[in-house]
Amino acid sequence: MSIVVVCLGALLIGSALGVVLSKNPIHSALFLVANLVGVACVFGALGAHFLAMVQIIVYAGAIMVLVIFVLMLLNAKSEQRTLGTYFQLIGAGVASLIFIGVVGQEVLVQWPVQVGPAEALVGSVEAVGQLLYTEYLLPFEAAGVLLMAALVGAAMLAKTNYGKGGR
Amino acid sequence: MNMDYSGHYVLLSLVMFAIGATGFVVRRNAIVAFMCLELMLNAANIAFVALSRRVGNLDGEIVVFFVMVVAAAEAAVGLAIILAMFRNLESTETSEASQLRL
Amino acid sequence: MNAVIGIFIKGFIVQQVTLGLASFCTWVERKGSALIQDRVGANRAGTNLVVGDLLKTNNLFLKPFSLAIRLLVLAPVFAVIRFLGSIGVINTLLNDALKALLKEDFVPAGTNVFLHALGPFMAVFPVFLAFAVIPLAPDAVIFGVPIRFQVAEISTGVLFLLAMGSIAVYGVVLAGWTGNNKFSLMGALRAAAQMISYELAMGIAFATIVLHFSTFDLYQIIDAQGGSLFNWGVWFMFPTGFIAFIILFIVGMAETKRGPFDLPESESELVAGYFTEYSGMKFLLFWLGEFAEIALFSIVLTTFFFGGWHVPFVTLPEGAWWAALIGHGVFMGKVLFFCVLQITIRWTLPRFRYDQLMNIGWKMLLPLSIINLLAAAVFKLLS
Amino acid sequence: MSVSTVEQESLLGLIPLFPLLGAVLAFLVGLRTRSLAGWIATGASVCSFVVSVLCFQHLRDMSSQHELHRVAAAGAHGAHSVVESGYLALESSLFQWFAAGGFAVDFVFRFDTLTAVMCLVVTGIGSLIHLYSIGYMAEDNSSPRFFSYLNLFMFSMLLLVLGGNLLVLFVGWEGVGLCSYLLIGFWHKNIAFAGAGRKAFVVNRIGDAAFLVALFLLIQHFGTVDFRELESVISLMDGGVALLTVVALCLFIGATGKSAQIPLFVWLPDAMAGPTPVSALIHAATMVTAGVYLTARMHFLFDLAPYALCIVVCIAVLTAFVAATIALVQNDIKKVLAYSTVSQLGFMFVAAGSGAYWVAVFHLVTHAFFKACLFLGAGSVIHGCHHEQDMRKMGGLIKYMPWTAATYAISTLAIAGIFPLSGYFSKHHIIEALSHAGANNEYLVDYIGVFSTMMKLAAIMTAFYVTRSFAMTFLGKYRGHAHPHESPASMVFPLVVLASLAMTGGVFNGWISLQDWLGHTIPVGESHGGGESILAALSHSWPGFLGVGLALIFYTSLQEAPARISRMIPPFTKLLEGKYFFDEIYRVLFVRPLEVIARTLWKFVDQGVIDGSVNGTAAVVDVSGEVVRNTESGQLRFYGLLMLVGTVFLICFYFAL
Repeated sequence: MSIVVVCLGALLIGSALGVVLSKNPIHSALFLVANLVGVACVFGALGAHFLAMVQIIVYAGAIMVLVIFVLMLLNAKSEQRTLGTYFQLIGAGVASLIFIGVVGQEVLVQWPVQVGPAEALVGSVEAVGQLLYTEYLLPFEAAGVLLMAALVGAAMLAKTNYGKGGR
Repeated sequence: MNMDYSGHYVLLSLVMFAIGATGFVVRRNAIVAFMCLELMLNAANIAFVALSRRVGNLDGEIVVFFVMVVAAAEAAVGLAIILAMFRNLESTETSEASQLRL
Repeated sequence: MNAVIGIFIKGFIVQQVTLGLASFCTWVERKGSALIQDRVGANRAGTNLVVGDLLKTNNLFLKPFSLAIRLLVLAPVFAVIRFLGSIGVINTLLNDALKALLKEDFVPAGTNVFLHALGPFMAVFPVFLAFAVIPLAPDAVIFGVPIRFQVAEISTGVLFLLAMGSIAVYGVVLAGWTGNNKFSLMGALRAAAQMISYELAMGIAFATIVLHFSTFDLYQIIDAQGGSLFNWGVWFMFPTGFIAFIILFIVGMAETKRGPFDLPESESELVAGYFTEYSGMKFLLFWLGEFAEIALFSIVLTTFFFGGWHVPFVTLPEGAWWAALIGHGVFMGKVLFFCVLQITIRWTLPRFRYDQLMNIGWKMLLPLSIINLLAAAVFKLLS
Repeated sequence: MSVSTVEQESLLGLIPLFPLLGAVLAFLVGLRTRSLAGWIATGASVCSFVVSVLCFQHLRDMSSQHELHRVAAAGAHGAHSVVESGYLALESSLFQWFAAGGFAVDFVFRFDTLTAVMCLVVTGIGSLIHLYSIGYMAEDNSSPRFFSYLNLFMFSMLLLVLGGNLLVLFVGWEGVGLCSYLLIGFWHKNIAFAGAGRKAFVVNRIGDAAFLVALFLLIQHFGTVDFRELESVISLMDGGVALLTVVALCLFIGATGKSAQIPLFVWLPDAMAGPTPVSALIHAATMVTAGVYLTARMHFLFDLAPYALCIVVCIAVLTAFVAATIALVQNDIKKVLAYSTVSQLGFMFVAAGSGAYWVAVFHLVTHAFFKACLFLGAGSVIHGCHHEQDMRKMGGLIKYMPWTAATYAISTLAIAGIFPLSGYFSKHHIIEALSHAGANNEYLVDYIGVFSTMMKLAAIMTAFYVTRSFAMTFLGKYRGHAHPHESPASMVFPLVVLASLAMTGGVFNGWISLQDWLGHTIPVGESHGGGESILAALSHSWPGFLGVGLALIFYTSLQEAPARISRMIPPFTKLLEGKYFFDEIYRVLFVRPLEVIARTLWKFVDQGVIDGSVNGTAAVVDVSGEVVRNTESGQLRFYGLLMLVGTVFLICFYFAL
């Protein structure tokens, strides 16, 4: 195992645990930012440079800033008890462990055979763009519509006098 | 240097997904739950990219792209909902919002 | 291994360039503002000894030196020091830094110390990182080794710039939040909103440029602007290139939270905004980050629109070390011009109101940049 | 050689349309101005009559064309060759009603000679009775409702007679049943009257059920309900007499319900609860004759089922006789007429059962005239005596209401069967037809003698009880306490018209040959009308003279005689006064057991099993909902946990496969 994999793994798992275990939501958010940057690094390590950049721009640069913005706006306080009821903790933990065990074993045993040459695949902007604007044009446009809808919906929801007749 | 580590990354994504899922179930704060959701999405994204590498085409990366789009939309709407919820309930705890109305 | 060492060397050089640019901006800020405001400005640090004093005095420190030495060595040195002090360089580079280093590192009560320290780091780190993809000079062969004066030779340089720009918000946000103080928080909120808002126009302006040059690689972008003056980015598909330049220039000033856009740190409302609770070296890091950002934006403008290291109508020979040197000089010259321009504007124009700021971002720059992108696309399609 | 001619005539749809519109308009307009309702309804009815006459004229033209053709054909084939009269009809198919598989039913109207007669009778007498009702119902506050119902009845009745197939006829059949129910119970605030309406409806339903069975049998075996198609299919059929007999009997049971024959006649006397014009129109002139019309319409079927015809005659004779005996002792003027109607309907069925369908229709027409006149006269009397119906409290009214008395007298003579009046012709033909019936029906041969005697007795009794009612009402001294007065002109005018029709109805057997006319539609046999001398005719009307004479003697000069006679034979009197205890027998035999069964079903099956299972289902859902609702806590985290566990389970399941 290369150093990169180990480091990234440690970063990702550590920061993910940090997200879940931090009492303070802001700490969670910052751990998540670290995690997302780590994911971007994984993308980079896998050769998907474009995705890595987009990951940082979209997730770290936009979504998480929004989240932190909201957290600061709401001045969220630390939770008294972070981990809910034991019932839920145990249930979720067991289910997650089973999930990791079952799927992980399957991944190790039935790891798919390499179909194409991995080296030929460079996640260049051109290649991704080519696919996006040809084969995936319709989903791409649909994604645009989705974003538009989300924009309008969010603006509507965030209006101060929401539900009181509007202005 | 040119070793193929995609299998390891898939395992990594599994663990991350499990952590995110557990976090979603366990945490009370809506925003943290939302962040756990993002964790799960990113875990899935890692798996997509790794498998895309492994299988040898770019479709997985395209899916990741769309997942990001959806996540962005989700963030906008979700955070707006959380804001509205906070305005009405003075709280961001998911257990407070159990009435399907504000 | 060589590659790693090379990267480290290159990184070090770039670091020095960055710091140098930031220092220059600091000096311009201090002395230029004095000029604009008809003040003398910083001129105290240094020495007040003249040549006569050197000869006369029985100063404890001067005693060991003979008259000849005093005349031949010390006098010129002191003259230089005296000159530098009179134009404020010493004050800026030495005194300020020393003061910041020696000052008490104050941390407000009830905050997370680590995050408090992380704030200024995050303010500087992305900006410095962004310099990694900037090609500072044309390629050259030195001692038989072909060298590209760029730390990270990645093909998606433009995107990287954008990514680093978007990460830069975190420094501000962390600083504001860990300040544990209403003013800090307000400043951070303002800064975050402002940066996100202007990032949109910036991204689309970037897209216009990428459309122009059909590449994300910064070196290729500069390379494409050689030769005639009219190969410069500002003239590309006139007026789209020019409009993109204007947009990027305004966005740059807003992103650096300076000039008429310094709402997040407006001293009359928020004490000092997000870095109210910082002092000493941490405060200096914000200061440094801000000026590094100015330099970065100047570099970006130069790279995208003003031909980088290209001298109009002059074609430098490829691969010569002196050509690289000259190119770097030209590049830096252009960059310094934009630094001075930005600082001049910052000291000239009054501050916007917050709604005006938002209006400019959302209602002017964003639509304008979108239309510009569309127009550029149409031009591209037609040509 | 039979030539059938069917022409399209779009006017046909108008005939039932006018009363339908009238029903709606009369009610809506009547809400605002009550007095207008009657005139609207009358107008609609008259319009319908006019259109009927136009159609009739059209058919007449066709008929005369046909006659020319026939004469020419006869000439060509020699003087004595018999050329059958061809089928003549106007037709109007409105739309396809429904189609299910290969079975399609059109909503078709057909106006043949039989329908023409029925149409003219219904609309003509209907119009007169509408006119009469304006005066009769003037004081009633809900008269718009009355006229609306009346017009609705006209609509249904016209649907019944115009319908080109059994289904359209059935719609009309049920429609008149409904209107009959509504009108009998018109004064529904009186519980007894409402009960009478319900009784009529329920009894009719028994007949209708049989009708439906016949209908289904026809559809199953012949795949059509159109009269023309049925006729052609059945006439070509070999054997299948059993089936035809069953169908004919079912149809006849339907007819006994509608036309008040034994055993389903019990509703008609009670139906006198309705306003008198209703009794005249529905329960004397038109609706009750629907059964006779149906029998005539389905003649091709009855003809092939002689056993059914035998039963028809038996029932009819019995009904005619029994009803006549009951009528002898009734004191309520309307009840007398009601039983008389039952009896006369029996006469008609005797004719139909004997195969002389045209005679049945002939008697139907004449009966419509004189019985409507009698009922209206009775109504006039009741109206004049301030709603007094008991004849024992009348008498001597001839002084107060001469017009009524005169028309009543004429109708009395007509129904008694005195020669120049219409009743004689039809009744004489019936008795004659019965005597000839044995010739083509082997089952009847042995009973002809008994039946003829009974019919003659019934005829004598008919003359007797009608005259009795006339004498008790109009002759002698006034025994009541009210102040009788003559009715208004709008009521007298229909009386006069109907009386003159009753008087001259016999001409249908003279210069207008109903026999020939109907011959286009139903078999009429050899035409031998008009061959009688006047003396022979007078001698043939001896039962009428006998009955009238006896009644006049008993109820004017020898007033104690009837009472004395009835005291002499007490069981018989009791039997008659108790109306043979039909109602009581039915109550014990049918109503009580049915009530017990219904109560049992209600208590145990409905409340116990059905309600129990429904409530049990609800309870199960309720309880399970209470249990499951605990999972719907609204807690996002719990939902998340469920999703997670479910997903993991699915994944494990998938990989385990």
